Amino acid sequence: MKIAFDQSTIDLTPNGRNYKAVSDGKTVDVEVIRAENGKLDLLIDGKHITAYISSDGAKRWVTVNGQTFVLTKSSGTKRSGAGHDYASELAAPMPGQIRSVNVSEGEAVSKGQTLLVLEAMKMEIRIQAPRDGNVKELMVKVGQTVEREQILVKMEEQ
Amino acid sequence: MKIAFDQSTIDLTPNGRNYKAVSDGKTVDVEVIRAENGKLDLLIDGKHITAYISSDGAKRWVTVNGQTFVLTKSSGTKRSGAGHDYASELAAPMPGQIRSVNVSEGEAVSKGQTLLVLEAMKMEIRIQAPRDGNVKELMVKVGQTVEREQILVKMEEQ
Amino acid sequence: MFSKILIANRGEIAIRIMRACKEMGIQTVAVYSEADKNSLHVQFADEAILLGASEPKESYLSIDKIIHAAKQTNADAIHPGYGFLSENASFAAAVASAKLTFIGPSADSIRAMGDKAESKISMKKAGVPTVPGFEGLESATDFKKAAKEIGYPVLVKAAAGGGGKGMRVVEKESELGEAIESARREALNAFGDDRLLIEKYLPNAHHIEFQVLGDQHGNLVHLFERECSVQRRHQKIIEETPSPLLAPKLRKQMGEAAVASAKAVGYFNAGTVEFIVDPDTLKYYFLEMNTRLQVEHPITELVVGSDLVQWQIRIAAGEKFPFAQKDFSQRGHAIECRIYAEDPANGFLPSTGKLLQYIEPRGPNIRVDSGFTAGSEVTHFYDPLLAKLIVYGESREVTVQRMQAALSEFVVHGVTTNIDFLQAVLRHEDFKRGDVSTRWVETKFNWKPGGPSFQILIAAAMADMATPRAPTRLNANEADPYSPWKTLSGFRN
Amino acid sequence: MFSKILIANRGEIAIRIMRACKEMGIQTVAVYSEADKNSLHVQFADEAILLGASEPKESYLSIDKIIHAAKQTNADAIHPGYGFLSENASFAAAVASAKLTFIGPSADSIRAMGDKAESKISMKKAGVPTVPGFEGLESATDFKKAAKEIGYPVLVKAAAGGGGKGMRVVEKESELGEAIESARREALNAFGDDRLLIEKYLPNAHHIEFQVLGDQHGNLVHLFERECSVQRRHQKIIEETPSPLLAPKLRKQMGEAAVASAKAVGYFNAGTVEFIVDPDTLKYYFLEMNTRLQVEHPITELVVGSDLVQWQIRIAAGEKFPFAQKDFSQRGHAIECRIYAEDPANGFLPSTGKLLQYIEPRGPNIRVDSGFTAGSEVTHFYDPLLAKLIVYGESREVTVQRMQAALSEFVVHGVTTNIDFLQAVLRHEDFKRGDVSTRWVETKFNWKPGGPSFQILIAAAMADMATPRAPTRLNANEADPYSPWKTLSGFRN
Repeated sequence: MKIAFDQSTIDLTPNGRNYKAVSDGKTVDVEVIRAENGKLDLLIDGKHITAYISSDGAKRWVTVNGQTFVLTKSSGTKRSGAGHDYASELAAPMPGQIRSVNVSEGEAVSKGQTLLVLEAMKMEIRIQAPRDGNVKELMVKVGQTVEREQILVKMEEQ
Repeated sequence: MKIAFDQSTIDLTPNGRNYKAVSDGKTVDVEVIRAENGKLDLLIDGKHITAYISSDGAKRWVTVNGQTFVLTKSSGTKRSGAGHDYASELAAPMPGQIRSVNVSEGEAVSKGQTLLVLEAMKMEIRIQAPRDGNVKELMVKVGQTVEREQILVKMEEQ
Repeated sequence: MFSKILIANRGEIAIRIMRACKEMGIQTVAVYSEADKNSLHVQFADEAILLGASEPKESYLSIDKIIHAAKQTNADAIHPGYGFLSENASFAAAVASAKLTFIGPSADSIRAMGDKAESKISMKKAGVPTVPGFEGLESATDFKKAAKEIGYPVLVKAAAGGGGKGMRVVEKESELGEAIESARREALNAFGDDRLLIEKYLPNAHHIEFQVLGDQHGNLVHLFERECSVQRRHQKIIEETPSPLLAPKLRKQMGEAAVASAKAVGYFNAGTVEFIVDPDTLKYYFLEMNTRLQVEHPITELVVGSDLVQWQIRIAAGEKFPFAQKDFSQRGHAIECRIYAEDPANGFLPSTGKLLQYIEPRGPNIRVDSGFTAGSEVTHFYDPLLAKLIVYGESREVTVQRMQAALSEFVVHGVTTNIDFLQAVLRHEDFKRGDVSTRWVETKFNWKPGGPSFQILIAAAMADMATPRAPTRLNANEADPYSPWKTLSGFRN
Repeated sequence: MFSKILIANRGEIAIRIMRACKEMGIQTVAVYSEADKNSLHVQFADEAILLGASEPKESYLSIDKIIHAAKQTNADAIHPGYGFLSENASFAAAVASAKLTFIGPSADSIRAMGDKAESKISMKKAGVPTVPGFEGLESATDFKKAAKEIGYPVLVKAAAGGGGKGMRVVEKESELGEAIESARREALNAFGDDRLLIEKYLPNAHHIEFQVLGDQHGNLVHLFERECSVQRRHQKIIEETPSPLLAPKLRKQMGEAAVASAKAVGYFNAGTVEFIVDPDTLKYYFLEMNTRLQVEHPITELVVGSDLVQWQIRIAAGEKFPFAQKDFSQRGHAIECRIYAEDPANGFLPSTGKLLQYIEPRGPNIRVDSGFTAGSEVTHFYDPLLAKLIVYGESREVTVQRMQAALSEFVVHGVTTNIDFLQAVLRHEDFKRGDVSTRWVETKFNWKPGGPSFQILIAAAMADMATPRAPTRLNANEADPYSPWKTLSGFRN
């Protein structure tokens, strides 16, 4: 059974009481030695690891050895996420209120330039251009309250 | 609705969002302000208490203000328990092995006299006569392994 | 002694204060906003009063509502915690007018120190060294002239400020205009006061502060320093004591300067005198005084062995110190890491959501001050501080190791945290050498999160092998009728 | 330094030791019996090896199996914890023969102190005061004669003893025969050695012990005393430091005597020299030396600021002390309460079962060393110690208050515990005055549990109003598909 997370894919095959896991050309043997709600004790090639896992929709929160990752499970088709570097749409990173809009539609902007300022948790968060380009569309105005992930600005290449 | 625990009875009547509780001639108003698994926040006549509760069969473990009680809920008829002071049968307080039997059947014994010795958790536990009387029946012998609550000795009045 | 105290705060500090009250046999009253109705500080108190809507203005910043709640519950004192109204002189005065005791300094002391401009002037008078700079400027031209005289980089900061808000480092003249404008706006919004001051920015400076403690009978002691140079966005994230930078002689000098600063404003209560120290010249400059309990007070408690919150309460009740400066000494080492719901890979943006899992480290010499538990909501209304992880050890080396072990046991799912980031800081050679300035995170520490390991992928995939459906919520502390783990029961041993 | 340590123990102490290892970057190996396969110490370790059946003889007392497990996992040292094989000289010797390091003293030191009769003789030689009595008696007649000479009450105890096992107080001659017989039986069973010694029983004595610490280079220091007079069945239940009984001069004398005792047997590692002290004459007598880590070591750690387990490991690795006696001092006060699964209302009989709820207190200056969690089974195979609750405070008064607050937050359902009993002890005037001897619980403290209050009844009844069926198990940490609380959701706010 193939399972895809973000950029990675892992193939898991039951093998008696254990599993065979293959990813990126590497193969290991996995044994579940203990399973509780949200916690797995595994032997991976005989080495004991404890993993904490939570699911929230397609998101998987996983902690192993104090390192936490959030993986998004792909269900067949790939949906383009609200990525930070490559999106042509800039979304609100958190709920808040638009404090200022510093550019106008059609304006050419350079990488790092502040496009607008969002106020959230009493802080000013500058929404900056991820790269050189043009402001295609401004989706919000000053004073407007925005939700998390709400699109603020659309950009296009120069 | 009347609910009986051990020696006490409490009468609980729904009253809007709250309850009216009556016990031993006293009446109070009870409001549930928060209920989680195993934990209740109540306002009793307006006073906030937090109660931790666990159920195990008819047993209710209840902790309020750091005081813990185990109550047994009676379901209509009263079952005589393995009481410590009034029983004519003496039961093993925990699993273990009989180390010695110090009396014989028919023997007259006095209150506090050691009837037999049980070994459990590497300790010697002396099973003593709860009051003056006669040994009616010895149910175990030296070396025997016994379960918790298993009857060890039956006594009768002199 | 008081019989009932209202705690005008939320989160970990409200619980910290309530614990002290409980130990002293004092009843507690919590206040809360709509967003906090299920939060731990409400559950922990003997009584709880709803103040109003989730916006701080409608709840934790409402002087009238808080005093009303205290009157309504017959509290005889109010503890403000930190943040919110803790350094608001009008609040202290209003509490006194209502015939309640404010657990803090006098309104006059707060006023004298609350204004960064005024306080700088009075410190100069008291002979305490201050950072070169100007107060009371108005026009953009004046600021420009002042900045030129001081020499770039300069720091623009709110006269009424604190907590890094309304503060901007300006590297060159072309940035000054926008910086002043935005700092003014932030200051006005956060403090209702847009006055700014400007001073020399020392890019390699260490932030070192001294804890002071004064009673109402004129006794003032200091409880040594805290090194708070690991900062992001001008906010502390790791604090430790003793400071790796201070030798005994400098420590003594700065301690005496801290006491002099507090004495100059007739201070009583716990307070913190902040200095910046140039690591090259070992010169120190008064920065500001915080006239309240400090977030990072626990590291002082561990190294000095005192309970600062209990002493705040005793001081407010009029108790006289049974000790003097010579009775205090530093023993061992302590470090605090602030666990924030924020994304260090993305400009430290706050992260909000419901905590799906929340497991704190435990063990000897580990202290966690927190106000959250699994199932708690982290909202955008308040500071994203989840918990303070504080450890003690015999030496700095042992303490750093213990902190690393403790961080690796901290599990938070549902919001992004800075735990991985903190681990990386502790592993860094600069930190190990104690060679970190306040700009180190921004200028030298080039952290990027790694990708998921094979182990992580396996664990994520195993969760899915064991669950035929994608549960909408998988929570260790929530009863789940269709727990995916049940299908794994054959493996339990 | 070692790279991997096997911990030959279970429960809280195994986890305590593993934490120290983890902080020092040392891998850990747990060993366990059938009964412990799901216990926390197994989950906490990097590796875990099943020893055998639940009876200690088949698992934690099996020298061969433990050494085999260490070899199999390439461990280079073994930490014995306390109890089990920790004071077994043959085990220490076997570990050394297997070319592994025993984290403890030499087998010779263990042997010299393990025999209560022999050690008493060598202490007399070293000039350390001992309790008047006789060693090496055999016949009932000899014991009778000795007891008469000493004067009743007398104490009969196992020469190989410890932990209150094989120990009997005898008030009058008619009880002597049965006491000797039963103590012999218990001693033979627990230690495989039925030799007894007899000595004067001091009914009002305080039990005060000194922590010592020695390296392998001849350095020996003491870390002051622990007062352990609150006992039941000759076992400690509350310990504190400093002792309310000791003035500085007596403390110094006893500390020196403790160091002399340890020196007499060439001691290295952490160890405890136990004394009994007559509160009327303030005379002290050597009782025995425990050649291992003590259950109550945490209170010393808090007041002295040292990590005893880390030092045990460093000593075993050959490190030399960087400190001397003058570097240690006592600061503040610490108390430990042992939380036992036992019924104080019923002769302190151990209580077994599954933990339905298990909530530990948390907060500043509160430390809980435990090996249990909700869902854990408490079996009859091992000592019923659930956890150690340890608190620190600036003064004895503050510490007692803090302990009372902490005890009131400890929730254990599923087994009966001594928590209510401990609370009653702390509330008692005798305890508050520090006026408690080792027989106080049995002779003066007449505790009876109260009946359930109206509040308790209401809470129990509310649980039932909310649940239409009687669930067989209601556990905060177990997913329950038919959770009775769901029907209450209308009340959640």
